[in-house]
Amino acid sequence: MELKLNPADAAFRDEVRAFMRDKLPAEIRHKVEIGLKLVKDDYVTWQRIVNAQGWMVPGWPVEFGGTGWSPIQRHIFNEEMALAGAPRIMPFGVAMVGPVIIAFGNDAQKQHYLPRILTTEDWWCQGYSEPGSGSDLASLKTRAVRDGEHYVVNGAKTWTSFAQYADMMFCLVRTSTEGKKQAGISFLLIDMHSPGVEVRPITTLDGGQEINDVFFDDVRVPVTNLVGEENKGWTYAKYLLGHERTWTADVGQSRNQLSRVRKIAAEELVDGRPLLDDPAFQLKIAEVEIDLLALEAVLLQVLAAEAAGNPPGPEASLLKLRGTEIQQTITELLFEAVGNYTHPFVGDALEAGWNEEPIGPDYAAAIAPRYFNWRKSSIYGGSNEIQKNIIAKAVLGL
Amino acid sequence: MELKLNPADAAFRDEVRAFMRDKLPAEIRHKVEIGLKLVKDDYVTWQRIVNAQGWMVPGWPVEFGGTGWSPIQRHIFNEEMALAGAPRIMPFGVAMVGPVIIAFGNDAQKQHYLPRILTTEDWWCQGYSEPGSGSDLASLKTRAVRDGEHYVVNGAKTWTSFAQYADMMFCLVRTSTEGKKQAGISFLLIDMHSPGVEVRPITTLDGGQEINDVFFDDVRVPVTNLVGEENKGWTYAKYLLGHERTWTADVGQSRNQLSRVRKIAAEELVDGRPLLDDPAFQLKIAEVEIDLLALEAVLLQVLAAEAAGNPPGPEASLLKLRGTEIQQTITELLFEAVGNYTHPFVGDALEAGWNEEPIGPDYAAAIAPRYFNWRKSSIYGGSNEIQKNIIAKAVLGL
Amino acid sequence: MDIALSEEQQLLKDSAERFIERDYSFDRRRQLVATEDGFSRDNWRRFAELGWLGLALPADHGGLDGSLVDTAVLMEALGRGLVVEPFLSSVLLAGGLLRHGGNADQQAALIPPLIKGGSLFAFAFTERQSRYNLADVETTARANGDGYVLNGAKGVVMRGASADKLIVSARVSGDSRDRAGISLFLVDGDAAGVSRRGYPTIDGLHGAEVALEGVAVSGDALLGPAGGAFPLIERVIDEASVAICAEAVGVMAVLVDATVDYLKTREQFGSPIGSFQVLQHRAVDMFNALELSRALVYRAAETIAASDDAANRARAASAAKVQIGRAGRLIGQQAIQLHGGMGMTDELSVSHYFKRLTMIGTLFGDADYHLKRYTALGNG
Amino acid sequence: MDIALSEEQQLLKDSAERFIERDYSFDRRRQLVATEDGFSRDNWRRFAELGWLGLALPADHGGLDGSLVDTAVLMEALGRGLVVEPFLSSVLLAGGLLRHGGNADQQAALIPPLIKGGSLFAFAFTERQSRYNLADVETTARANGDGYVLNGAKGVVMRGASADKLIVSARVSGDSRDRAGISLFLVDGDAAGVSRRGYPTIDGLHGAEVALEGVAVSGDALLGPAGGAFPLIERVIDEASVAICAEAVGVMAVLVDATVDYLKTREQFGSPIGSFQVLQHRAVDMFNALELSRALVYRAAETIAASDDAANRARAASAAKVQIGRAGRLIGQQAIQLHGGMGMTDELSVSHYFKRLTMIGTLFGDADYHLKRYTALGNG
Repeated sequence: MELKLNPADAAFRDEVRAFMRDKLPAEIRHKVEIGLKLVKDDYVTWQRIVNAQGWMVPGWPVEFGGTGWSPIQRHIFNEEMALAGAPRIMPFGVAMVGPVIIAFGNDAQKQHYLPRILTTEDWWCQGYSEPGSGSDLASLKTRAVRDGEHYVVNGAKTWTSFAQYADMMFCLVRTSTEGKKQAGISFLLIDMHSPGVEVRPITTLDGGQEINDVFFDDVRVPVTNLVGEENKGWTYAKYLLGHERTWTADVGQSRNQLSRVRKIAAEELVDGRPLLDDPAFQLKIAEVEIDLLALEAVLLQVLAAEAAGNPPGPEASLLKLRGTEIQQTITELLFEAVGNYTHPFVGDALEAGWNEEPIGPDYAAAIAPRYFNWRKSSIYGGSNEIQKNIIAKAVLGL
Repeated sequence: MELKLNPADAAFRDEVRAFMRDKLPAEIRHKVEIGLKLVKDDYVTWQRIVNAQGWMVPGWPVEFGGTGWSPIQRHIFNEEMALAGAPRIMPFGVAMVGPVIIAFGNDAQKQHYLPRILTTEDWWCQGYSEPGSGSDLASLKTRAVRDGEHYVVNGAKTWTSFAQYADMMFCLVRTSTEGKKQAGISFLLIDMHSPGVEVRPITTLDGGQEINDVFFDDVRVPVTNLVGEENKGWTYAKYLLGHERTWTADVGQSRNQLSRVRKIAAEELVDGRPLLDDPAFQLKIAEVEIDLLALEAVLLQVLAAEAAGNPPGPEASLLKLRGTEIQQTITELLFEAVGNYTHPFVGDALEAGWNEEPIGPDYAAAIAPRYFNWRKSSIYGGSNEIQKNIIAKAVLGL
Repeated sequence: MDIALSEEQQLLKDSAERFIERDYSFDRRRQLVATEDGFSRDNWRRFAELGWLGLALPADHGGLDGSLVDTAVLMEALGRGLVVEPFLSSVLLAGGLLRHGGNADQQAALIPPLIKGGSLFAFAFTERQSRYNLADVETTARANGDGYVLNGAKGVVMRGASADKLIVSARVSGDSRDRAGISLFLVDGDAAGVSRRGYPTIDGLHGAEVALEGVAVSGDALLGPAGGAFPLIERVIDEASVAICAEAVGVMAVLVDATVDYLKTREQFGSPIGSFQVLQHRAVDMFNALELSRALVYRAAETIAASDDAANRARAASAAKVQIGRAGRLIGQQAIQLHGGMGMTDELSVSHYFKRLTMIGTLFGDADYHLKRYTALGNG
Repeated sequence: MDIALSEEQQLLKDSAERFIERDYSFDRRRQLVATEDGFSRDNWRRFAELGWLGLALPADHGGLDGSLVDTAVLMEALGRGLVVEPFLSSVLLAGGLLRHGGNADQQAALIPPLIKGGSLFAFAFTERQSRYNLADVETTARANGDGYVLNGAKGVVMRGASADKLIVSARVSGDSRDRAGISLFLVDGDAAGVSRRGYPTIDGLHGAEVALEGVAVSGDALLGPAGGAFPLIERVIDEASVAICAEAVGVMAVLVDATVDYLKTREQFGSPIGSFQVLQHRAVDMFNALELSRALVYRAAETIAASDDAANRARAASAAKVQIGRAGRLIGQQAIQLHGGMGMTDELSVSHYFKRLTMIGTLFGDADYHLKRYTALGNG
């Protein structure tokens, strides 16, 4: 059941497809396909190619670099990028802090930061979670105390993805302890190269080191780096979460992973025949495909509403919930498809520089780590239980 | 994976099997197999045959008529009875009020009521739920006020299964409004033929009329009908619930229904071949079979513990939960198997006297009603959500 | 999250929802179900006046030339009312067959009375052994001069007993389950050799077993290509499948609303039961299933309305049926569970919505059947 | 709900649990995993002293003649400790093959050193294409005078690199996937023509790819009937499957306990998260899955221990694998989910238990494979 595309949209799709075919470096595509680790340079290289095309920030207002695409075009773009095996555009600048700066930042902030997001001059990271705060985000304790023209920041953030690459962090800090805990939070932009910032990697169960603890020890941040008003940061953070949840639906990525399931299942044998011919396995794939069609249909509604000026509300929690459930199901299908060769685990095998012969089929090494790693998706960005709480309260009034 | 039976148990099984084959009236067996409605006389007839054999109350102490069987023998008996297509022994006397009277009743009560349960002289019903009380059983409002040598009972019970057949009700009544709501409840035996008792059928979504509202209007109940102490009824009720939950696991009944799934699937065609040959349908059956093996394994543990003097505790909630989940899954398999002929619904077709030709296959008429009716099983006897609350609190300490 | 509707669609939706609210109370429906016909001919004429019967039929014959999306809008509203009038059999099935397969004479003769509410149709296509396979046809049509003689038996024909005209699938050649060799015939409900045994269905509608013994029809009773009716049947059933999925969305919406309301008002342990997190999340699961279903069903309707490719249409219909089958089970079962004992009673409307939702789940093939069909159609 | 154990079994359980508690802390295990062998030879000797290595081996050769239930008791305790010593490869697999298939000379020569902890074995039976089909053997054994020459490749051989002796399945006749025509051979780990590539596995153990190029073995290297080893292989894998299911029960028990503890201590929104009903019910689902799994696994062990019928044994093993696969996924995933971000870290032991549980789920065939196998075995 393909999307019904009008001729203009079909032409657009062909244009995007051609771009991906011609401009995505083969080496990067290969890494994504096999599931090898991407390094900072891979992301930056690709993002600059996309930016050169003018497609870096489709969702932004045109005046700041947006493309003015329709919702369906934005969706086509995301889908084609994923299907082509391109790395995802890091969301921290484009999908997270960018929209917040556009909506709540001052002119100086817009002029300084937005172009640097387009060119990936700044790599951003997100400073929300703290040790101990977990799902109760508003209980955060990192303090920012005004000292002349600076805030002095002390505290710690955790689960910070890609902090090791980051130039800047958008960070929720406590500037007041009066009133409700949500009321004393501010939204601060912190230079990660400042003295007093320390990044320590956290090794995850899959052996990965993409997330970090970040410690602040008397870090001085100019007050000009405050976004919006002091103590209003919670509002901006919630605005951002709506955008994030739309982004986490990630339909294109799931469709790409499903095609990977098909490819692997075509090579894996069961009693001498391809696993892909097994009716029970086919049904499992079909089930996910249909789930994905339904999710995509809801996503298109949300994008259309957004384009009509209605930013995603609490219903967007549905996208995060179902999106991550589907992503996790696909990691299970991949795991099942690979069978015995999920066991071997040579950490270096996922590094780009590893030159030894693969153990078992070349696609096998990344599969089990991905399954384990992807358990995070129902925890981060507001756990799936929290998403249900949000819908229960804000949509159903329970 | 058959149970490993020692020679004595195997001989016992053969004995029970022969009894079922020789003594179960063909007409009753036919009704059960096709899913026709059983009337009071069917139950009474069969229970008296079982009692004549001395097998009416296997779980009771031998002095009151129990058989002294081992747990495995009791399990074999239940299973063979179900597999033979015998009506279930009504639990209200044998499995519910009987054990309470044995444990907490006085000698006069034992001497009067227990033999009448064995002979089905009294048909019992359970007066627990009330309009409005739902899962919050202890909030019950039916009052019993002492007046000389009688209690005067006013109020209403609901969801009372087979009240229309009943001679006696064991009933939770409020005798005090002081202290915790659990503290003012008494356990009273009420003659259903008393003046002031009114039974009104409730039609359920499947068209059935097995459950009732029961109203009490100044019903006079002799104080000798109080079991145990006044205001201690909650303790007896909880004791009873443990027994009830073991009973609701009903492994034999589920196994019998599974064999019905197989029989029907052998007759139903898909593209000219029996549904039973369809690999996907086979897998669904196998999945339930394995679930049932696991449940049976737990049940045997509980029965063994019971035989060793440890009555079923809160863990028995697992039996109720899984037992009813499995039962409901089987009703879904039956529904799926019958396909188009789940649509026709001729209420009279389930009555024994109906002599017209069946619409579609003769096994079809009872299938959809059963599916709809069986939704009750996760609601009654303490809803499955309540069972999880019990395990969370009493077993896991949450 | 709302489906983007055109102005006309919004008007249609409003008028249908207004009708349900004002004139189609659950008590009124209960009375209708208890009548012999099982529905109201007054309502049927009302539907005709409102233009609903011709919504998706050719403008040349008095219809509105609407798309499957328009039909979905109407069906969702009818689902909200648990409407029992024979829209499916007369309009979606027979109307669809006439629209896609009738010749000019047949359309001119039959569509206007259908649109005006003057005649009722039923489509007799399933047989005892056929299950959901539309090509599994054993009823035969033997050439007889210019006409045909039909022999066989059709089962679970929705509204088969009260229909003035039946459309019957029969085999003119080939083996059982061959797609080739199937024809459709227009047969008068009271033609010689037709015997019908009507009965209520468990969801408050009516079906019939139809026996055909030497039923002679003339040559112009043939509807669609001789021996080549399978693609026509498949197309119409695919469209009708999406339409009943839209009906199911309306049914689900009522169940979700009723359940959320019940959670807010019913008290247990001193609080509304909606304060219990487990029940809150259950309600969220229901809500999400509803939203996903509605979005997918409208997408499927759009796809089918715009597609000339039978496989693409089939995938869309099967995807919708899978989604509705799964979501319907979840929503229906949980609506009952969360209503507790009350949900089990015939008295409360919830149980009737549950039954209709369940039967839509199995009508034209259950979720597992359609999942297999979707798979067999390949990756489109 | 406890499994009824004999006095000896209770002693075994107590001693194994005591060892785990005193001498097998998670930090200690982490150190062992980081060593080259990936386990401790001191521990291995300790196991020998405790009688564990000979638990299920013949008393004639120094063992204790224990049943599969005894093995399950021990394995559950080892699962609690996430023990990495090569019990599976040497004792369950090689020990099982020698017990059920070795001739008197082989038993006398090989079982005593195995029991004493002096030699380590590995069983090389899977191949790149074989997946879970034990008969899918393409490695060949060609007669060569009194002996044989082996050629082929074995994959994911647990403990294949550190084993002193390999037991290798090879085809002497028939086509790929024929059950007939498979033999087993004892091959020295450092025999000419054997090359082994060892690697860590994701659950902290070690596997190896083993290539066999013209490996010559003598006639007495043949283990079990020539060309008829399939039933022997199936029996031993079925027994080992139940044994690792018992290990999984131990792993699950730790995960359930750890999660319930975490729910009681971790605070969010001002309360222990265990006060949230949704998480309570999730913990109940985990607990129930654990109890059902334990009961079924011990029942399967009893069934296999008492049965001479291969199909009955196979059904028992497959039922246990299905149950453990499903329950393991639920318990593992929810343990991580309920631990939140902490569960994702390498630092917490929970993630390691999750990984081991997951890999047991796929070892010797995942739940779906065993569900199909159970079905194919028919209704016993």
